[in-house]
Amino acid sequence: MFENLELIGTGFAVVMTVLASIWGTCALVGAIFIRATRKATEPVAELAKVPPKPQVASGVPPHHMAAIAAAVEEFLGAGYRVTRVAAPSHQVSEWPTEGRKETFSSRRIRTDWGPTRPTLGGETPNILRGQQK
Amino acid sequence: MFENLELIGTGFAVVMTVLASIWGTCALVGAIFIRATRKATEPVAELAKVPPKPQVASGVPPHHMAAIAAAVEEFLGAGYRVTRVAAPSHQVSEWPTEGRKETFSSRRIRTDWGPTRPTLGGETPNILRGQQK
Amino acid sequence: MFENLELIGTGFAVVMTVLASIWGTCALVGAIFIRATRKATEPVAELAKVPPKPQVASGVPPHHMAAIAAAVEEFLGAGYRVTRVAAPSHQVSEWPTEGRKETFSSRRIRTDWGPTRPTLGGETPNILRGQQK
Amino acid sequence: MEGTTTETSKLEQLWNMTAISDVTWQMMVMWAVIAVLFYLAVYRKFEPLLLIPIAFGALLANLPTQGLVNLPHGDHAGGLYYYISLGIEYEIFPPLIFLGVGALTDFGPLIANPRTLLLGAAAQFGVFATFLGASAIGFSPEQAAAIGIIGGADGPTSIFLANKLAPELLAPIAVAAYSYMALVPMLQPPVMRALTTEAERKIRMKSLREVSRLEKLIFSGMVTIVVILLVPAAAALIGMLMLGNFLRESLVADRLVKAAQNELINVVTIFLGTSVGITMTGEAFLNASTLKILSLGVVAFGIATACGILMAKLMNVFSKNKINPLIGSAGVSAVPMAARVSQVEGQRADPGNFLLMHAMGPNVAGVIGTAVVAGYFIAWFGN
Amino acid sequence: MEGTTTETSKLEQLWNMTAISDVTWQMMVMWAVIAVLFYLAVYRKFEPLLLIPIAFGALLANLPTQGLVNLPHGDHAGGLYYYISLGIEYEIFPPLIFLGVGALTDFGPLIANPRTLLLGAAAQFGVFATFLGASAIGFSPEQAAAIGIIGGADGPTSIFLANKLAPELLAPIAVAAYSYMALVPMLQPPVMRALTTEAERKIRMKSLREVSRLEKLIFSGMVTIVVILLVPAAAALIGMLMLGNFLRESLVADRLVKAAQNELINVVTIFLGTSVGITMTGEAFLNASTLKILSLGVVAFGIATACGILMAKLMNVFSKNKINPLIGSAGVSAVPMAARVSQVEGQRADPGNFLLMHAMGPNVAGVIGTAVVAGYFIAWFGN
Amino acid sequence: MEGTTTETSKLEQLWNMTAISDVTWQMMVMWAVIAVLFYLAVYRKFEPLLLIPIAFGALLANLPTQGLVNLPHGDHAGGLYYYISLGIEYEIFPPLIFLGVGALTDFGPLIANPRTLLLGAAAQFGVFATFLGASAIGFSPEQAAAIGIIGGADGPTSIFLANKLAPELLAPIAVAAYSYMALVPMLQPPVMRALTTEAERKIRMKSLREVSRLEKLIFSGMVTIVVILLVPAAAALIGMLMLGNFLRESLVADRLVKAAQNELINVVTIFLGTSVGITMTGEAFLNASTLKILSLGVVAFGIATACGILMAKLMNVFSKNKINPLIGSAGVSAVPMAARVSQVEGQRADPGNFLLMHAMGPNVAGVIGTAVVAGYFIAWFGN
Ligand code: NA
Ligand code: NA
Ligand code: NA
Repeated sequence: MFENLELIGTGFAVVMTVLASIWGTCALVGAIFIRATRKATEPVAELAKVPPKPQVASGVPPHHMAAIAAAVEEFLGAGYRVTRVAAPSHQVSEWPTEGRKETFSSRRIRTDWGPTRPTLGGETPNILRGQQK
Repeated sequence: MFENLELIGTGFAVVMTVLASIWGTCALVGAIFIRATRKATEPVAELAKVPPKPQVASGVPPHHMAAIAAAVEEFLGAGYRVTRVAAPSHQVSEWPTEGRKETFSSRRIRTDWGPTRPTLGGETPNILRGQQK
Repeated sequence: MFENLELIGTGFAVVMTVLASIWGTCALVGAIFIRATRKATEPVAELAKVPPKPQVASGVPPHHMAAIAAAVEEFLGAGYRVTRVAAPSHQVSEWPTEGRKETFSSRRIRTDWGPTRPTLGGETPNILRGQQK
Repeated sequence: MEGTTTETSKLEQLWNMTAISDVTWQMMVMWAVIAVLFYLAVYRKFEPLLLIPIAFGALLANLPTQGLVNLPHGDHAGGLYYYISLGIEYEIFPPLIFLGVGALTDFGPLIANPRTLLLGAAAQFGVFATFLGASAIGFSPEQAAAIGIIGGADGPTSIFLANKLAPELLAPIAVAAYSYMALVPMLQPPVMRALTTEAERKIRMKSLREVSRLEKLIFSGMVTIVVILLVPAAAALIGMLMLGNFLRESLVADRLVKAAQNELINVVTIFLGTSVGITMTGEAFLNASTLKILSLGVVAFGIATACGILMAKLMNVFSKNKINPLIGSAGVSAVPMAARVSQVEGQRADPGNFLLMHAMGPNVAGVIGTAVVAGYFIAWFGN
Repeated sequence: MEGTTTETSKLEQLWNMTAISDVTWQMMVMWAVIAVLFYLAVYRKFEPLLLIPIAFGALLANLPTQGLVNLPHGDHAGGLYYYISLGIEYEIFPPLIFLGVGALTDFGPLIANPRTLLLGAAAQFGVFATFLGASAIGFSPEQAAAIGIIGGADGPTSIFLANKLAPELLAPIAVAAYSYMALVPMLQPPVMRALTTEAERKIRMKSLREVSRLEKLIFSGMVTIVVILLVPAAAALIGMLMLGNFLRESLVADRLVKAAQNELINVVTIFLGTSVGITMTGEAFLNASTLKILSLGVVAFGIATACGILMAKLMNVFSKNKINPLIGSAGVSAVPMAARVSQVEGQRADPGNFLLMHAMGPNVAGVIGTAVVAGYFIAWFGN
Repeated sequence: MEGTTTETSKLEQLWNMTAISDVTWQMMVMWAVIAVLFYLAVYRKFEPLLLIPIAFGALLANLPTQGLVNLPHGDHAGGLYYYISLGIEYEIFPPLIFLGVGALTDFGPLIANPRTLLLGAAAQFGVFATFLGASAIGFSPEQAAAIGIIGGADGPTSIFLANKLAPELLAPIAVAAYSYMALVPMLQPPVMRALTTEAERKIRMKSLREVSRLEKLIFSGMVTIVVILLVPAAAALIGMLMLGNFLRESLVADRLVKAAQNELINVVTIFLGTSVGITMTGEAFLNASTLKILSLGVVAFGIATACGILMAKLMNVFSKNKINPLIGSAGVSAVPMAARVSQVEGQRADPGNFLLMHAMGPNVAGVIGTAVVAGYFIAWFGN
């Protein structure tokens, strides 16, 4: 029983120590980042008195959102609401195979519908190129 | 040879026995279900004399289907037919990681297009939040 | 050192030999294919004097492309360009499981939106068929 | 290798490095066989997902490779396929394929019309008849059993049983099983037409009732229990099949169902196919046994088809709700090809007749039936 | 097996082939238990992704199977689950699950408000209290530790530790861990309401600052270093968790993140679940220990919840920025269910209060905390 | 551990539990190295899919972990990476990566203009020159071979060969290979400009003919046969590469192609990268050898680039259809980066010149060439 209490005492101390250490380090790192952010934004704050030029909003502009929502309502009726308009999160990496895929995926075709990518010249390509045996 | 005939005789008997057992059990279970379904639908049948209130149809309503088909035809020409309008079959489970995904997928962003989900307040969020540096 | 030079000499010779062998075989096979293609196209060349009947263009017709691009511009503004219109590359194989999937995927449903595939008769099916316990 | 070797010995060594001298006539014959398999798989679409890996594995097996199939010795690692083939030797791949098959299969039509289980059972007679024939022409009982199972038209089950009872015949049995499964649309119709009358082919069956989620879940569990109680040696195949199916029908484990249907089954198929192919060396394949196995395979399919149809006709004698005997042939499994053949033949007799869903019942029953037969053989031969 | 056996012995052999005589009453009781688990998983959606495989594995364990779990002997291969279960025995599956969990977890809320790490630490007291209780009622220290970790509400960690310290209790511990994780929305609210005042439940917390990519990457590396330096035995779990998270937050390894989040975690989950279930034989499960473990599990959850809340109240004594004590309960992990419970309880007191993101901090801290405790136990018991 | 231990010894034990005292200066130096690798991978996007796992593995290797890399002993399981690393030790991971690479590669441009195979062959001279240099500065022949292959710019091949010939140098070789592959856009252009005239850089090549499915399939099979006959030790790499490519070009095995391109390659990449990284302990990495290897790696890339270009110029002497020598540099592989460099340099001289598809020929030829060299080394050293 004493053995067990010792195990518990040290154990709980260990957990608190570890997580408190992470807290400490995290707070330290965070402080540095917060200060860096503040420095970066302060000059901006001064400039803010000058009316800022209208920025190109990152993200889907609100009026597009409205347009999309209206179109959806038109189609599916009033009961449906647009809850999310999202861009795919895909980020192409520089990995060789990823590049290969990007470069060559045009070779895998579905022969009865359309080209898998447009050609540089803009004309509709012969999608059966090289596939008709 | 006798040995082989014995193997075949018992073997075929085993297969028939096993599948007949499944048949039997299956028929038994099925009978219970059929009776339960019948009981459940009978009162409904009596009520059916009263004209039922128009139900919200589950599924894509036929006139939407028609609209979608017309739009497709407009775009792609008369040769194309809409053969399937489907909802994704995804069902979110309560599994922790699934929940994590749902909650946090907004963090993985593609910084040059749009927000991965709208904010609660409705304004277009700054999608570069926390990613610039 | 002599040992190493020998290794290098033979090694580079091996590489050149192997890839040159592939070159040779490849050129040989290629020549056969090129000749076969030429034979196949020559009669066509003669017939080409007769004005060919307008073909159904494989791929997305250019005016559809234009329509799609216009629609996208309407929606998202002039800054967006359509860079790719592609058909999925999926090709259904005859493998049993692939067939099973095709045949039975209708059973996996999302019960609150719509049918996963239309019925043969054309009416909106009861998508809860068999799922309401 | 330090300096003392002479120029001559080095050149010899260089020549020995190449393996042209190791090419045998058997290898070259096999290259032709492999070319035929590639043609069938790619241009005739004979089960390409398995025949291409098998044929490519066979190509590797019939080249004088190094470091691809050798056993490990001392500190040296074994070849790549020494390790990958353990998935067959340890009987891991076929049950994993069955996990995916279960996740892809809907047993609804079978549950709605459980009588059709008997059709799936009857088709297994083809397995036993072929077993008899194989024994008669000199195969050992174990080999004959592995050959007979070709008539069950279930690739993973055939590979599973062949590995257990007659690993030396693994390659020809797998090739026969997958080739004939692909040939079902050609092999079955003559038998079907010979054994049925025009009137029988026109029988319309009443439409199937709906089956609820709970009933499907009970079915999964019940089949697991019944089959394992009666034929415990079928546990690995039936257990995995029904695990996949239970996950599927639960409707609450979509992530796992998709993993079983796609990731798992696709990766395992590549490994399974190439592992089978790599056993297909000239010495193992180019002999009378292979020809005999290929012949017996056709016989097996034919008898299985006939027995399914005859059982349907027999059941019609005792039953009010008549069964269209054309769905009996679907009992051989080869899911879903055999069911499609029933549909096509049915519409040939009566264009308004839709037999597909009715044929799916015996079709999936055949999968269970063949797994039962495999378990029975394993138990019988005391493995 | 050549001809000399008599008809009688063959029939006997046939009967012996079936396994009906091998069914024990424990098996039949277990079938009922399994039916309950299936019901909870499918219809009550208690962590179905794990409970369905566990329950199906248990079904296989409680049938007289052949060739499914047997050891290899001589030339004969082992059963399918002899091989798959090696993933648990060799402690491979839980870290792989953690790789996926790391790829799915956003530590942003924790980094923005690192104080909440203490809430995740406090909740681990439930583990130690349960350890004490389990020791008191007769479990060995190793067993008690494995039981206590149920209070950490982390399935993979529980399985990892149980396999190491008390493999004989693996099944009941896993079942208790996943069941109670699913029961968090029922178990926690009474404790939460009992320990907080209306005013405390209405505390609004100031919104979290944004955390940059670099800060998240530093966090991943820093946690790896700190935890492994202080508790090296937690290396496998924390290392994989943070590898997955680093890949995720790097934003340049999308292919790998998706593989960790989907392919890997889904396939491993099927194998992990069934491997756990297959240890759930009647003899191992139907005894007093299981009932005790299930009871201790509830206690563990209750104490962990209480300690998280009390720590939040304690921190409020010393701090200006008050913490809503309702987020303390999220320190038990059970991500993200416990955080949702905090949100729901918070809105019950003040409908305009959004605690979810604040509760995610202690929630993910609890995952780290439980892994630390597991490492501590492993080190203590000298494994 | 029962009661008799004193308080002091317990505290000592507690301290011993932590591993702060086990931190060595080498570890701390390695942390800085790892931070640089992370920076390069995440912010400079140097092959992040492999460098992040490698660097994270190195972090784990340079922390005093327990239960992560230890060998199994007695009943105790080995560490997680003891098992995962078997995939490298048994030479399983690199061929599986090559399976995926084959499924992602289109050999069409090479088949349309097979002369460019010679460019891919010429670039391998960089491997041999570096071998000579490495021998000269004191590496053993086996080590020199493993170092030389860095010049082949194929990560999986480098890891495959290093594991076989010089496992003690695995980590620096892998790091050098992937780092320099990422540096191709910086390393190659100066060499390219120095060795070509303005007129040469402006050469326009005639457009490539179309290549049919059948021709591509024949190419896959033919390369397999030719390479294995001449260099049987390259069987595992070339066999898997061409299996993947055959599946791809068959157009009838889409499921399998996708599995090879995604599921398989992604999961294996995580395991391969971390397994390589975990060999990167301070003792193994912080020594003169590593610096020498990194230097030799640059030399290898430079010579390979130069040889490719010079071979193109040599071929122009004998040929009517002139080759733009800028595509010669693509022979080092580093697919498709080196081909893009050719394209960019070509457009710098003549904005209307499109060299990309022409450069893909030598680019993929370089992959085959390096695998051949690896096989040659393995055969030479009698492994
Ligand atoms: Na069958
Ligand atoms: Na926890
Ligand atoms: Na190369």
